[in-house]
Amino acid sequence: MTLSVQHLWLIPALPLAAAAVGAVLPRSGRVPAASAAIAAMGAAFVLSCLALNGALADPARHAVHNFAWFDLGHGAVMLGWLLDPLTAFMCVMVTFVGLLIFVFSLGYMRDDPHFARFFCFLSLFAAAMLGLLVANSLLLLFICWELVGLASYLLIGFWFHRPAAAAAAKKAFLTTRLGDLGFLLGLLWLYDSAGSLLFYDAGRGVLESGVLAGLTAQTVAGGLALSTAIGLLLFCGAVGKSGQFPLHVWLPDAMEGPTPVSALIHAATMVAAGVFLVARLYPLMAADQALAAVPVHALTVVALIGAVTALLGAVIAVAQDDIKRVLAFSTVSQLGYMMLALGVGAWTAAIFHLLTHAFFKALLFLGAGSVIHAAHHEQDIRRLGGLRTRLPATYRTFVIGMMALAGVPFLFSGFWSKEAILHAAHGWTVSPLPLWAGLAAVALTAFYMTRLVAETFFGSPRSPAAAHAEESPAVMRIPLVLLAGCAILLGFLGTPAWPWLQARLAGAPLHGSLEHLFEGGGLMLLSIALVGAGIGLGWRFYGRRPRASAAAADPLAAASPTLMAALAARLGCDEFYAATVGRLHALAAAVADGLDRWVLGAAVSGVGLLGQFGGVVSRENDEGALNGGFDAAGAGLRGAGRSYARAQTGRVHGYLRALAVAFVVLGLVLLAGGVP
Amino acid sequence: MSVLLSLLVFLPWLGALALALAPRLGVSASRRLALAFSLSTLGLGLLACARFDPAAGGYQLVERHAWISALQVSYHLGLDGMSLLLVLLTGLVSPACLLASWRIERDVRLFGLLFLLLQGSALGVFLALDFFHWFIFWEISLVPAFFLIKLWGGPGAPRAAYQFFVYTLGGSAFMLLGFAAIHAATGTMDFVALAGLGGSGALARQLGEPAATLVFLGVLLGLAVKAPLFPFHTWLPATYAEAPTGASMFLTGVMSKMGVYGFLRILWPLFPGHVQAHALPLLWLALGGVVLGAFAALRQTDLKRLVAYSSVNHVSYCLLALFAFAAAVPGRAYDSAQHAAAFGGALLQMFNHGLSAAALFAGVGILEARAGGRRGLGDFGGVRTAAPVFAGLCGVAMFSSLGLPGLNGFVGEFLIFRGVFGLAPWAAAVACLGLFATALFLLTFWQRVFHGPVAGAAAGFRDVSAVEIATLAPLAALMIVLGVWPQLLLGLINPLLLEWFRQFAFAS
Amino acid sequence: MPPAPIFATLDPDRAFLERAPLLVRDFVTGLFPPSLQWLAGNLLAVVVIVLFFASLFALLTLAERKILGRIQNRPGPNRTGPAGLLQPLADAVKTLVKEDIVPRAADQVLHFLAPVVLVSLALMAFAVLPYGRHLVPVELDAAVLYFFAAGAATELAVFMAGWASRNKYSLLAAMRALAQLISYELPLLLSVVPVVMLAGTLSTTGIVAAQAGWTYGVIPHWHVLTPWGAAGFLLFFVSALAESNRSPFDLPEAESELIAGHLTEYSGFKYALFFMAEYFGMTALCGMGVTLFLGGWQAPCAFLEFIPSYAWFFAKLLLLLGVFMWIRGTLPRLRIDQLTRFAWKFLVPLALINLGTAAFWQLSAGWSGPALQLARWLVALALVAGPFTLLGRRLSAGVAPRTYRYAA
Amino acid sequence: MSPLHLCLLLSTGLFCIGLAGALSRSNAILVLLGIELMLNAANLNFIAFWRYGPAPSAGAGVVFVIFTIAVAAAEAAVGLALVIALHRHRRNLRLPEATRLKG
Amino acid sequence: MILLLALLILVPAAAAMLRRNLVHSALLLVLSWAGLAAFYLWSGAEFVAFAQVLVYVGAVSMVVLFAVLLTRQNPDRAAPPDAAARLRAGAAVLTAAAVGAVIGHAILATPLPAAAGAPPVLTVRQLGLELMGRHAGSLLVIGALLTVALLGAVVLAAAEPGEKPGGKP
Repeated sequence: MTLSVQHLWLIPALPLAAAAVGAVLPRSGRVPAASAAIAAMGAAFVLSCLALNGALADPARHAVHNFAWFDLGHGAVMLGWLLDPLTAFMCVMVTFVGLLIFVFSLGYMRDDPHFARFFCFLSLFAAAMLGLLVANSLLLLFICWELVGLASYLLIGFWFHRPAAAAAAKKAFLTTRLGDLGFLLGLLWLYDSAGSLLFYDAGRGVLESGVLAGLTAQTVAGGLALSTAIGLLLFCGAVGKSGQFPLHVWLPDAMEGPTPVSALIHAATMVAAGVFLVARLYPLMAADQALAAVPVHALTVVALIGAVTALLGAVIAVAQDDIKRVLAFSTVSQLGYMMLALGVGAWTAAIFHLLTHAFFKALLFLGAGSVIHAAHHEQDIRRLGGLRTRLPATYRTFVIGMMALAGVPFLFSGFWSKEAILHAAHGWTVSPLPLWAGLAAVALTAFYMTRLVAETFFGSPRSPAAAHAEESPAVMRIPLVLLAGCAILLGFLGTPAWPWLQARLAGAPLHGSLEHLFEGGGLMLLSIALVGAGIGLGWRFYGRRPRASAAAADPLAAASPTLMAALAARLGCDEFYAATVGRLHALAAAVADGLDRWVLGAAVSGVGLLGQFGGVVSRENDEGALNGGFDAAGAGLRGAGRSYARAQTGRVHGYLRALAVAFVVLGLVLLAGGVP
Repeated sequence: MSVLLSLLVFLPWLGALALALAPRLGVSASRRLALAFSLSTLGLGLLACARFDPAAGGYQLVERHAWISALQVSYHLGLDGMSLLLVLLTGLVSPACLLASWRIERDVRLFGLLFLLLQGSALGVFLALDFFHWFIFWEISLVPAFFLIKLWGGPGAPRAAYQFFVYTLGGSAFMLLGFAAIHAATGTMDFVALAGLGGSGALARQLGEPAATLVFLGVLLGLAVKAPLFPFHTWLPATYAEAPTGASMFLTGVMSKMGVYGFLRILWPLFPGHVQAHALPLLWLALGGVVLGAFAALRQTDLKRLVAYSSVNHVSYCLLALFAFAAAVPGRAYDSAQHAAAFGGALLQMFNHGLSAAALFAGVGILEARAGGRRGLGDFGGVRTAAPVFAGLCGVAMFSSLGLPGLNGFVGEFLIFRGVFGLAPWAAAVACLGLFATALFLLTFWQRVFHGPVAGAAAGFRDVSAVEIATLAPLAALMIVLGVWPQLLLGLINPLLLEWFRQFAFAS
Repeated sequence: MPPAPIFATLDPDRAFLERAPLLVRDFVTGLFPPSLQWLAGNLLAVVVIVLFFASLFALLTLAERKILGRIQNRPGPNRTGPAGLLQPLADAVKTLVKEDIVPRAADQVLHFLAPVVLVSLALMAFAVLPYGRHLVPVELDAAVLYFFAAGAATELAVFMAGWASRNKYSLLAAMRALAQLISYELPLLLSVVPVVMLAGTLSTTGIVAAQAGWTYGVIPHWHVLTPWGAAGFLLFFVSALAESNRSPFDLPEAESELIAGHLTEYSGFKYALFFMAEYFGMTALCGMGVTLFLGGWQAPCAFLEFIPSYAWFFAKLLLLLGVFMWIRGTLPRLRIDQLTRFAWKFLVPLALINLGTAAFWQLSAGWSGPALQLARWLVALALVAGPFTLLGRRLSAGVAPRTYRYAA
Repeated sequence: MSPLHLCLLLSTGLFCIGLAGALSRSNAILVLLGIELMLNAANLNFIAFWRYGPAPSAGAGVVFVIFTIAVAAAEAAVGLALVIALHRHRRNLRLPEATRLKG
Repeated sequence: MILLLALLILVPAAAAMLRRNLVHSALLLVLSWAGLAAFYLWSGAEFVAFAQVLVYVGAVSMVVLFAVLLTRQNPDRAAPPDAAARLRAGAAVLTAAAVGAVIGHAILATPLPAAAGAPPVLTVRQLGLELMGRHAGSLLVIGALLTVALLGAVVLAAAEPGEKPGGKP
């Protein structure tokens, strides 16, 4: 039984419907909202499995269903669905992990008054994420990309009454949006150059050779191939979304959201969307590989960014005290791994790691959630401790997750996926940096995860909250167990001996044999040694002599306070951004506002003043030059009038007499003058 | 010959007359009467929509009667896709404005009267096809707007109203002069006839240089002030901020469209050559509006001013598309998908901005009313806790304004960017800055007002009343519908775009 | 002064009687040297007029008493002479021999001058009346004006009489009399103006000439037989009644009002002079009325022309005087407020309206054909009759019983 | 000494009498009457010139006199009304004491 | 004849100006006006003469007399002429004499047509035509003036509301 591509839209539509249901339900509609969300997710999981089933029938095929969104009278804007193994695997992962996290949330969010809204948002996220996965159009992908951003924003800010949560939500949205601007520009450029945004469209899609050839043939400024430029711009989006350096700053802050959210969005799925994007666009990104004369290949940048991020995240994670932040930086680091893998050309390894990481990181986050839930929302590992006995189930699953993440050999999925990446990095000829960064990150990951486990679960409780912690309910434990199982088992889908997953993803035939199991054994040994060293060091510093009280100094900090302080401050990235980008924006705002207020406003006022001045000049002219004469005459007249007024006695006789006398005088003058 | 368009224009005026003739009408009855007449535009607009044949192109439902034969002025009304779009927008926004003004208690009858006058004159502007009465409508619209601002506005309203009035009137004066020159040269003021002349270049020839350029600049100035085009927007923040909510909504939702409409209906068809020749500086100005408008908004602490600047920013997108169209690299065919996207996006953006800005102003108005006149960014906090439904409706408007995909704002902006990128890539790149700043200030607004602990005026904040839901919900619903199904509007304007390309073919 | 025509060119065809007065005049003036003939002619006229009207006055007093007596169902004077015919003579003797009492405080000169001025001015009015064909003592171009100027001057005499008597009742009565005279002079003059307007002349002979001719030989063209003329005549007649202090407008000298008014302090011959002046004025006004409205000396029918023109004049004059007396015997006296109200609120507006009617009459003079003539008549009639009835109704509504302040 | 001279002298005499009266008498009525006399003197002049002047038949002199008489009548009416008003306010008619416009 | 008329005019006028009794003055003036009318008549201006009588003798004199009586003061209270009055009288006579001298000198010094021609003939008809023709406008103005004067006089003389009518205390 399979799901045809025409009906692929059902996968995102089901959670969307659940979200709509949740949106219109009143606050009291907890049960219907949650059941709708879980039912939709379960149905979507089933459909995803069916789709996977269909996709695996012919892994090399990109089944598409395209349709016009709207028509401009001049060509329509097309959208479409795409079904290939990448989509299908991702869908299965998202729906499965999502389903488990939904179930976990039932317990975790039980006491929250906005329970219904939570499931509404989660469903919305799931819908957007699944839409992103099934999109056969970069535009649709972008739309869903933004919608997952919205969902992320809403969920990070779920406890919006907490200023930190509100700020973190805003930061997340804006930071990712910064990357999205690059995405948008790249999208526009691609649209403009290719005339379409469909990935696969019977030869006209942007990921198909015909169009790619055209894109690589053009060069833009700096000698870059057009495809490189577009690819890098699109990669900006991935950088933002996947928390890659330098836009990784939002991800740790995003931990302000509820822990299931962190697990689903900021560990398992959404942050992996960047990786998925690059994987999806891999033909485009890799199109310039054949070109020798270009200054830089797109994938090189991807690999370097990934390497830097992997290392950076691991380093910073060492000094974090918040259980979720440690995991968040670990996520950053692991996403860097994936990018690194993509960059070095092992996109199947990247997806392999993406899938395994999704499970074990979700496990870890849910475990952390369980801890937090049990410890009355105490997240500081310095104030936890001794939970091993109080939370046995959580402890066991958490340790499995930790081992998978740390890459404990052979049994845990993280080992295999990580090994695949390191193997690919080793084979990369452009630069050794990814390999070294990867290896360093391996050791650091093992170290900080050991630290985390030791601080949280060993020793004795260092706060009342930790002392009174109780094991979470079954609804939370079962997902943990299931995820733990997956965290172990999933690794065997992609061992070098039987790289079924990679083959299915690449659509290539499966060449499995046990000889391949220890291919590049030296590197594997080195990596195993590094893991062991990391765990050992971690145990030495934190496990052997557990911290006595919350206030006790960190052993590493005691050894190197400056370094640890810098790391704890995340190497000052936020401060740096605040001082540069933030300041720049404030400056731009001030300039714009000032321009408006003082320059343009002044210009307008100036025109007004000019008018007034003209009026004044005209008036002064009137008063001074014209009226002056009149005024003087008027003053004279007034004076004359005043003196004349003295003659105005009001006596009629006087007037009459004056008249007569004047007449006589006039007559005499006339007579004397001889006027006839 | 149908009288539908005349009815459209004059029914609101009839309503105003009815209100004027009923001095004893009570407050509630006045409101209802005004709303009923205001809704007539929506009803008639939908009727016109039904009678409108999108495929036919050209002006439809034309009414033409000889009027002043000495000046060869005729009463000429007509409807094309753009007019229809704006008529529908007016029909949607106007009742919302009246609903948002429901809480006004003082001189309700006069308010309704003035508002209906304003609405009618705006409709007249959108439907008139002869400059003579087009300009009459254009100028008349100032008068009720002036009084609405002055009488019901905030403490700075008189000054703002005067500034608004004088500024726009000053701009229009140049336009009037320009049209006087055009009339002197051609003997007609009919848009259709003039567009024919303009399209063939005969208009510029008949005017001669430099008269043609001067006329072009005069008309441009008149439209630029109204739209507003950066840097002629300085009247706008103060005016929008001081105006009563309903008036702000109408000003930004409909009246700012009058300017853009003028660009498309007058400036482009009449002076294609000049628009092209001056496209680059104009493009820069539009960019200035996009970027500086957004950044200036970032700096505002008065919510209304903030929304006002966002309006500058958004209207500038429309202008950006128009000028990018003109500034396109020569030699490119004038009917490419990019051109279609730019124009289609501009038209869509007009509509979308009308909805979202009106809704934002309505939201701010509700905030202001609840807070007893305070509307500072710092006067609120945690409103979402107190009023989740209100927050949700405002959130839709905000994210629409922000250009979130799935809401209507995105479609217009995407098309504009699509077109602009194809025609002037660097402009699109610069405009992205504005896009980011828009997100920045809107989210800041959202965070400061709606998130965080309940603080300031949010304490005791009532959630939306039924009237307020009636104001906001239709707008929000439309935002979602149009975000998912833009074809609803694009279907009306597509033939128009093709027709314009034919008209502007001369310019290439 | 322009010399009067001495040798009137007489139509030899005329009957002797018609020519007789002129022949007599020519005979008498012929006795004088030519250089003095104009003087003699004028003197003759003066003498004749004075004598004639003095005797007419005597007769009138008698006639009035007789008529009033008859009206009041009593015989009237019937002792002196046959049927009382010598009564006027007896009265004259009585007044002449009666003591002339002059109040000591009176202004002697003015007290004396008042009756003299009055009588002389009253007599002067007779100078311009056309008594018959060619029988006009002084042919003046502005005769009508002269007549009314002389009439207006009589007011002065009334004032003099009242003031010179140094009697407060006299003075008050004089003032009231003056108010009455001035009030009624306005409608009097205004009622004359249409005649002047239509005749196109101020000359009395001209006005009479304008009324010459007959329609079908029996209907004279007198002004009184036109709508405006009838109205004008009515106004003129009523005003004339008031002007001559005749009942019902005889307040100034009524015993029941303010003693005997301005005549209180007069007795004897001076009183007789006042009495005479009153009759002269009455007669002169009647003569003017005849002249203006009743065709003057024109015969009413063409076939009656054989009767001399002066006979017609005097017949009409006597008829009018008879009506005066009849009215005196019939109508009660008006109150002073009714009097003035009647003048200002009824007569003056009507006179003005009548002026308009006359103007219409003059403008429609060119209308020809019976239909148009009929229309002209109807319009003019409506113009006159409408306001007459309306104003009359209003006036009679306004004359409500007076509320007395002191009487019960 | 032509008749015109005589007439004019007569007019002068009348005028001077009027003037002297108007100037000397304190009673407002008499002042008015003096002025009337002066007006009459002017009228006399008009008639004299009309009668003996160079263009006697024009009739302008007479018309003028008629107008003057009308004006004089109006003046008398208004003037005497003023006198009555004055008397009502001041209880006397002595002009030298009536120096104020306000009652 | 003219001297006779001059006598008739001037003597009453002078007497009127000299009399202390206002009524006498008024009546004397009436006489003077009548003399003037006679002069007009003698000059051939019939219409003017009668108008003069009608207006002055008939109307103005009446108004004057009414005014005199309405404003009558107790004759006993009339103060005897004081020094100021005498001074004023002297100045008045002097002024009038000066004016008369100037005018008289001017008249006598002016050569005027000596011969008196036949009196001009001006019938009332001609006068009317003249008035309604060339001077119709002036006639209208005069009419308006008279109307206004009438109203003005009524307004001025009318007792103010609340005031006791008449001037008597």
